[in-house]
Amino acid sequence: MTPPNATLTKNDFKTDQEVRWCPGCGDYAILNAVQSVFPTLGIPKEKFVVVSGIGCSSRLPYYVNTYGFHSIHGRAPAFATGIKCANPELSVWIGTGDGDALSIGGNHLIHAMRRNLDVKVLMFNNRIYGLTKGQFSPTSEVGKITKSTPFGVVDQPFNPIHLALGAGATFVARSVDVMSKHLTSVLQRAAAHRGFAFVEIYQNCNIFNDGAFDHLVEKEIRDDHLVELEHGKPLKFGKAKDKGVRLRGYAPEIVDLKTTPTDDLIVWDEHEPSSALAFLIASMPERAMPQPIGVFRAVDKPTFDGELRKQANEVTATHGDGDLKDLLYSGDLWNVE
Amino acid sequence: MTPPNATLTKNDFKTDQEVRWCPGCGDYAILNAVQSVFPTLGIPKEKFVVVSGIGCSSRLPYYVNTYGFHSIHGRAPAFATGIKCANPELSVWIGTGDGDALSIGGNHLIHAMRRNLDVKVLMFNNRIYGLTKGQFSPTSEVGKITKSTPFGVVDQPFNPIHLALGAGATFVARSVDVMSKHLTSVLQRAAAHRGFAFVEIYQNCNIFNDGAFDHLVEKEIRDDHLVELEHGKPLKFGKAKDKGVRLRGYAPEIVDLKTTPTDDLIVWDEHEPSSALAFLIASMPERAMPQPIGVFRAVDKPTFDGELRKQANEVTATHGDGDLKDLLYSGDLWNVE
Amino acid sequence: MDVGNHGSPVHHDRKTLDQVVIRFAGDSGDGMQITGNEFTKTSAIFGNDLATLPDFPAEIRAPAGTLPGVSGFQIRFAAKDIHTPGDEPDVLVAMNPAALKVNLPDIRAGRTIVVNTATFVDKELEKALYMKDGKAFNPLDDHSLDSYRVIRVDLNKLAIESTKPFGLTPKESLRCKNFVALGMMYWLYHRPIEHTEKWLREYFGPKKQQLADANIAALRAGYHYAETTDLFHEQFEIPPAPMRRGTYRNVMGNQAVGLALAAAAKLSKTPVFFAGYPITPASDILHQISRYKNYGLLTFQAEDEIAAVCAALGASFAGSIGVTASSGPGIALKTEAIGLAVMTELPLLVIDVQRGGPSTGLPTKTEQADLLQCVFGRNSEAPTPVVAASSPADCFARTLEAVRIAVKYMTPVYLLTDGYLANGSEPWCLPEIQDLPKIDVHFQSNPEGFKPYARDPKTLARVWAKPGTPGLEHRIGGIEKRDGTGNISYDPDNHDSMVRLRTRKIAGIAHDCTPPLVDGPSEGPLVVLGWGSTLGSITGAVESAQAKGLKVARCHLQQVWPLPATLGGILSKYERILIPEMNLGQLWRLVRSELAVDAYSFTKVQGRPFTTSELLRKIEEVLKMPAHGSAHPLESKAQSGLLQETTETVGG
Amino acid sequence: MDVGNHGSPVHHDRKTLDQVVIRFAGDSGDGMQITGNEFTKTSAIFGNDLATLPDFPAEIRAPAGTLPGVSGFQIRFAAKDIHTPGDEPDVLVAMNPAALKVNLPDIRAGRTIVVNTATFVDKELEKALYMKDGKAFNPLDDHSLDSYRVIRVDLNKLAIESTKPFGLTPKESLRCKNFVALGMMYWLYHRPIEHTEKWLREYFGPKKQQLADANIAALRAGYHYAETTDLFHEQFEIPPAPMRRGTYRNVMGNQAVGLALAAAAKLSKTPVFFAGYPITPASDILHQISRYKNYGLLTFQAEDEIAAVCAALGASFAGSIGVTASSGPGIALKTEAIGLAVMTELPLLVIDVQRGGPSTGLPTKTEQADLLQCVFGRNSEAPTPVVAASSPADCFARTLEAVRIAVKYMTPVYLLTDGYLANGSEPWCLPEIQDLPKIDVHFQSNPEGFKPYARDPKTLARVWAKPGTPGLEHRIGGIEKRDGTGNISYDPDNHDSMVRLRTRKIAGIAHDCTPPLVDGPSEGPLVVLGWGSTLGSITGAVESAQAKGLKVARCHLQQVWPLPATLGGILSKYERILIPEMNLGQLWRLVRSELAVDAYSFTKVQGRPFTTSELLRKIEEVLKMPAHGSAHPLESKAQSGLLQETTETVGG
Ligand SMILES: Cc1ncc(C[n+]2csc(CCOP(=O)(O)OP(=O)(O)O)c2C)c(N)n1
Ligand SMILES: Cc1ncc(C[n+]2csc(CCOP(=O)(O)OP(=O)(O)O)c2C)c(N)n1
Ligand code: SF4
Ligand code: SF4
Ligand SMILES: [Mg+2]
Ligand SMILES: [Mg+2]
Repeated sequence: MTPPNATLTKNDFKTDQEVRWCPGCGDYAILNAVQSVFPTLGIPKEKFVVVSGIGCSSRLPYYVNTYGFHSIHGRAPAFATGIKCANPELSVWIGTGDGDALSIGGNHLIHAMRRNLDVKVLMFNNRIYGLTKGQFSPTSEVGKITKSTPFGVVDQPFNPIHLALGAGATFVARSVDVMSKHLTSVLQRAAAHRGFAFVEIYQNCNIFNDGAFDHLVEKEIRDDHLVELEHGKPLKFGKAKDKGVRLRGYAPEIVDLKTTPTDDLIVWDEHEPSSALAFLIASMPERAMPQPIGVFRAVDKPTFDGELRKQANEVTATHGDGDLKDLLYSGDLWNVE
Repeated sequence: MTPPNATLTKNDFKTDQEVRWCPGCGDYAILNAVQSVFPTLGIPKEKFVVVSGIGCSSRLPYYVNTYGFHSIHGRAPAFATGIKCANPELSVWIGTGDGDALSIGGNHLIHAMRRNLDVKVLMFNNRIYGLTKGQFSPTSEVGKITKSTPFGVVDQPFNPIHLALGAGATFVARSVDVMSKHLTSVLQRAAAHRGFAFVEIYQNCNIFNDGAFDHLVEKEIRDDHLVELEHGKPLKFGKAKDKGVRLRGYAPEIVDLKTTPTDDLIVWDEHEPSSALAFLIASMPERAMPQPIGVFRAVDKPTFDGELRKQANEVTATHGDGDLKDLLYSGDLWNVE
Repeated sequence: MDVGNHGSPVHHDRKTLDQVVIRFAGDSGDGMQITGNEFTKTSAIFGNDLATLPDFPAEIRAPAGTLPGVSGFQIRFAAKDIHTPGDEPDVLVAMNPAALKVNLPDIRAGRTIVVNTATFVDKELEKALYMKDGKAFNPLDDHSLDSYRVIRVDLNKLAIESTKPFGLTPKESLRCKNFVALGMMYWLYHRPIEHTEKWLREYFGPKKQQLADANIAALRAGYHYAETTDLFHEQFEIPPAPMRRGTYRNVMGNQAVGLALAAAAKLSKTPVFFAGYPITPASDILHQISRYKNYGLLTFQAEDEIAAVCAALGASFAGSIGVTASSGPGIALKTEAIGLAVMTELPLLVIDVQRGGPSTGLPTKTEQADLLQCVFGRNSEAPTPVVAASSPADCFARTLEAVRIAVKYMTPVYLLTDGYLANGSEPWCLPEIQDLPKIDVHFQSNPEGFKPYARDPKTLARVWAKPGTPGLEHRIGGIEKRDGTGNISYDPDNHDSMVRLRTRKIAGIAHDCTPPLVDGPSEGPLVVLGWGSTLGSITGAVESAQAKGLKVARCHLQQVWPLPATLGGILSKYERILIPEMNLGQLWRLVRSELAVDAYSFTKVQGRPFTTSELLRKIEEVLKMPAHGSAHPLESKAQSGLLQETTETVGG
Repeated sequence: MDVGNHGSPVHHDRKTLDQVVIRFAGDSGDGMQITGNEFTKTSAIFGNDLATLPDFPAEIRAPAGTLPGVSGFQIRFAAKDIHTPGDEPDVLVAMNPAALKVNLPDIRAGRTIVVNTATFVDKELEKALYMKDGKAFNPLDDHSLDSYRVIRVDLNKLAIESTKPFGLTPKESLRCKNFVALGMMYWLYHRPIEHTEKWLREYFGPKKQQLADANIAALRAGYHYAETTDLFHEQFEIPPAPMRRGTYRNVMGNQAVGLALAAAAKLSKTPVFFAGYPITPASDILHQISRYKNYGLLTFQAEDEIAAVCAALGASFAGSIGVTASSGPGIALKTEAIGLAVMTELPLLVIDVQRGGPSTGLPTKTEQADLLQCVFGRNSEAPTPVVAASSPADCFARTLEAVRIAVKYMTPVYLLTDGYLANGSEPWCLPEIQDLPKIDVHFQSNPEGFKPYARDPKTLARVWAKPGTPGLEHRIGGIEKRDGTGNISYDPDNHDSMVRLRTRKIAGIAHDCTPPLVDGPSEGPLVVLGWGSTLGSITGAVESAQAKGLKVARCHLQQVWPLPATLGGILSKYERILIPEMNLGQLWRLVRSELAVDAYSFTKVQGRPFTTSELLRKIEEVLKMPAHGSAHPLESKAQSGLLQETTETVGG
């Protein structure tokens, strides 16, 4: 790799293209976080590639001044696979939406996860199809009235964290568009992970699903409705960190630390090899229990692109750099004079 | 529904088509189980539909004498969605393989799971592409030498149970081709479940991946390498049921009941709302720990097809059976005399 | 229909015109589509013939005030039969500088431009790139518009003042400015305003009555302002058009498709199962029919286009009429499954609302470039009929016809519409329910001698036997089948004969389809052959040519593939054939290969329809060309502002 | 090359022949492909010209002994230049009753049939449906084969006895019976056996030496049995063919493609990234090249065809040569992404190994019915060149040519082969490495004035700038772009001009591609125009016709789309054009629409190649037809055993 370019700033990652999201859209904050994080990673500007599918969220590449590929709907992980395998030196980022990633693109996503392809996925989850003007997505709630469900959604939604854990993703995290410090730090963590990093970002679509996360992320109530996962720390939440989460049997329960001081709160271990506990706390129902944000899981595994290269290098080391003549002139040969 | 036809027998479900699997293939046993279970379900023969994609396993419909649709590769769950929604009275079964279901068909599968479509999926997992003559599949182990991986597979495989749980499947089970009693009972359980039922079946492909499961299912060692999940019972295994599985912290561990009698073995509860424990025991590593078979999960949730119909019925009840003239002659009308 | 209740202090002449074209243009947030729609409905009810052309910005929401954010709506209304939304607006309403800049090239000298002066301020001018030497300039001040009649109105002020009584926020007040503009246009063309008033009341409902009242006040303010000030000097009247007796409504193409799907369920007494995945410009079909749950019509928003077509085909297998809809990129994804529909010989309707391509292309623009994808875009020999709609209202009849073919011939059928038809609208003389076509569906029920691939000797269609029927249990799939039994067959001769049989079955539809619309002299020097949404432009141009005394006929396909059996005979009567298409000559290719006739191709791929005048010019030009001549699509294109194809070359 | 070391107790005449066709047929488990391959290699090394045609059962493994389980391998070897595997076998080796039944219709009276008598027992006869009145009968006993020379051998017994010394299980012993048969054929046609002996030793390796020894013993047993018993009465010799000087190997089409991909990486000094998803008959390309990891070639088995093409295109963006391969149904899934490749103007090679369709169709059979899918099967105007291989060895050159076009024109390119080419083989005169074509790849590196859509003025190709290069950061995607900058553009005129520019770029390849192979008189009454794998049959038929004194020429396309610029001129010199295709007239359609010429279509869709004789008959027939005449594909088909197209009708 080229040596880190110490002089990069946020401005270096801005393009001359006008940003075309609706005023007030959560996407701006995410773009801002990306542009803040990229210059801090010690990676030269030209070694980034931002890949996307189609959707409002998938416009991301146009606004980040590096290499970008705005591909077709749902296929960003497949393009990223080709890009990363062809040139493992690149730092490959995917910008995608809940529709792009989980609806049409679900298969590529889970396969990239299981393979542990070394790419970072930022999934802008606004629980709606923004670009096509307001149909429900695979993360929309049952009963929701949308353009395509005048009488309410009947599909059960995905839990994206569950899906990622079920597919074997090695890094799984969640953050929120409006919590820029948290978001920035999660993106930094994702960048540092060697392997597939999946970051679900709660994102407000103020046009077609305004306030979808207000019940969780509004400034005043946030502390009571989100619980931050911090490695090695007990799960505490509330403004005064006076509530905690522990296990009762196999089920998580909330303890009021003021009335019931306890030392058996779940202590977060993002390196736990099994994803079961992460799975469990990701099932805590919205509104009834706090929603975890932060890093659910960060474990080390060989990466797909790494292993692919390694194998090729090993074969080359064993058999030598292939000679074309040897290859063509192999098998049973005969001469005609 | 037509009243159950008491006189149906296994023979009624045999077709006149010659069964074209390799001699010794595990598929025969699965077919046999299907033909044994169908007549016992109290469903008239003509109300079954067997749907499949492409693969050796996907030949299933041709051999079951009822309605059958051998569709295209990976899409069986999508076809089944149309069939079941169009006629909810049908009992819809999918025969599929690890390639058909998890590779090209992964997305349709996980979406049918999250929606809780009321169909039964039998996934013949032989950890190989049989029909196309021996390439690795998404369940093949790392390092495996196959037609397309002369130097060994570098992809991490899926854990199909994890994937199903992550996608929210309401019924998740596993059985083995050669354990016909177990297989039959699991199929019966799947049939009884209202909603999506996913059954992974370990299946031997004696041509391209012979003995893939021998280390688990060979008669002599089976008791030590498989642990049967039975609702309400503790997790015990071994010929003499003298070994058990309990939790140590968040990790499962094996106890030798002869030396360490204990009453804290995991007692299986397939109705547990969270899938976390099921997820945990499905992570027990092969060879090191026993592999669970039986029903991992069976919980009640509204079905997709049911809710779709219900909504249509409610709309009809509220607005009355639509009148075509009213519909066409709506909006701003004017007359030209 | 009189607006006399609003008083008339200044006297104006009221001239009678036989047609007018207005274009409303503004920022996406300015409500231009609503404004246009209201004008349309009012004019329709007033009795004019009309045609509309909405023009959205691309899918992405561009920043307010910028050029890509401009949204437009053009309406042509007339006292006579018309076919297109018109080539050039008589009036442009420009809500902001960007709207002026984008639309000015289409406005001829002498025409009227209404501008909202409140928006011609530096900030907005900059966004519209009215910049010189790094500074904003105002086109209203530099005489550049001197050749137009520019009407300057401060719409913002009128909106704010007129809505004062209703306690709106300033932002809410400003949002009413489009109704001020609409009111002015109502006065100018002497239209009643009460339809829009009624609609506003319904739209906002009792809960938001003050918003309705405010908008109504704005509308009236515009009307009165035009009337009391001497803004326009004159007023116009466009009398009702002589139209066929009947009950009318205004209809957009997507809407007509949706209505037809409900009708298909009723007429065939067979449930319709619609499975789709949202995509511009097809999504509205899903939106609309998802309300029709009490019409025997179920909708399923699938996880992707492949799942959608497969679910639809699964539903057809189960005895419903499976329908799916998408646009080009989504149709591309469906082709493998459509091949299975060909092999399993099940009915399936595939609606392709074409848009600009290739790839994501120009998603909100129109094009007719998916024809060859529909005819040939499947692996191997997988013949499939293609029906194409030619006007928004025609989408209704074509959809029913496509369903009829699908169930009669047990085959997938493509219905081609496009972005222009989908969102464009026209008055639709509503059919009597009893006059609607029959759609006969027959399900096999007798198990005796049942064979799943037994055929009707005339249509060659196989039987339809639905799961649940005792005694008809059978298995189908994508492997080649023995005719009759439907069993798998690898027999070479059987394969050859089945490939031909499927092809002959579809070829037979050439004798059982909607004949081409033929019009004008039945022989002569020139026929203009078209298909799809070019009907309006072609008709307009041909009529103009005829009015000039030119002997020109028009032949328009409603069934595009197979080509109607009569087409060869029709075309052979003319010395020249001109085929205008919004693609690079796709019908031209089919006609050449099937009928071995020469033809002049004329192509335009600009994401917008032909203008009548460019077609007329071409007609005159071709009349001077050799008889039985031919022009390749690449050689002959519609002229545009940009005459040269520019190519940026490397280096230099 | 002498086999004299095996002694020769009975004296036989040794007749010299100039060609022989043998077909080995047996159950899928009988090793017919190996047997055929060994005979092929030996004959190749011996110096004959040859052509082979394997015939697998469909993908599913049919039960042993049944008709669908029959596997065949036909080889034609000759002392002269030949082009096809032959119409009718001179010798049929039938390992079981099913093999006899399936293949008998292809054997002419008087020819030789070798049967393994051990398998003509009731159980096997039943499985082969040799049944009368519910009982098995033996065709060897009922004089039904009297018109053939039937050689009865108990191959089982010979196998068991000859392999006794090696301690095999009875099952293992029996598995050697194909080598007994092979030995007999080696004797009959006077071939050396040592190549096969050597191969067996290598194949089984030192660990399984006793299996090698046993098979060698069986091979020798067959040889000696034929020699010592008076089984065949005579022996034949087929002298080496006069062939071009050089080093030869035998090559199958898929193999040649794989070798060419390694060569492409070397010749272009650019890594090749191959992404595929298994599908018959394309999978072997993936299998083979996954061994070439030390040739700058990476392989990725994707989760499906869409992922495969997208990964390949992603790799092209990143500076590799992206390649994907599939067959019809898989290609159908890739079309949306190929449209993106057109829009982003990146190189991409898409290999379509065609098979019988539509849908799953006849997966192991050959067909050339994806041509129009490749030319037109994408949404909107998405022009893409199509290169087609005409013989197994030609797959090498065509693959390199397709890569050359892809990188030179920055475009996706289709390479069409088919099941017949993929698995068929022929001797390949190996090229000198230095004679291989250059593949120039140029990556942009200078940031000065860099524009991602700047073009080469001649080819119109845009520049290729790969991620990682400082200063060339840029963004591409599927939305219409402004030429030069590559920025998103919704401008109507830009769109029109870009659609035409992309089309002109591809049209330009007509002047820079492999010209058609033209052969025979350069003008006259008839030219036979073909493309793809029909080359062998057409050449054979045309040569036969010429030998009969008929004035017939042959013109074969290697570049199919755009049609080579010279084609129109070539065809204009002939009074009649005959286009034989293994589809329903797809090239016929292209030629008619592009060149406006009339042509006689001749079609066969039986999953197998044309025979020389049926083509010859057609040539004679067309020579009697009107000059400049035309026959529609549905009107003219190859005859087959089944003359009537049967249609099962409902009821009755
Ligand atoms: C093949 C294809 N199908 C459908 C579409 C239409 N489409 C574009 S984006 C989108 C959904 C976007 O939703 P999401 O990914 O959640 O992004 P958001 O706009 O909400 O950020 C759809 C359906 C398309 N462009 N291509
Ligand atoms: C679109 C498409 N792609 C690829 C194939 C080829 N194909 C058929 S079955 C199969 C994989 C089968 O594997 P699996 O589902 O595990 O079934 P098995 O044969 O092992 O039972 C593949 C790749 C196809 N028929 N269609
Ligand atoms: S539609 Fe929603 S997600 Fe898209 S840009 Fe607007 S606010 Fe953002
Ligand atoms: S290939 Fe394997 S899975 Fe397929 S039929 Fe044979 S043994 Fe069974
Ligand atoms: Mg979204
Ligand atoms: Mg498998």
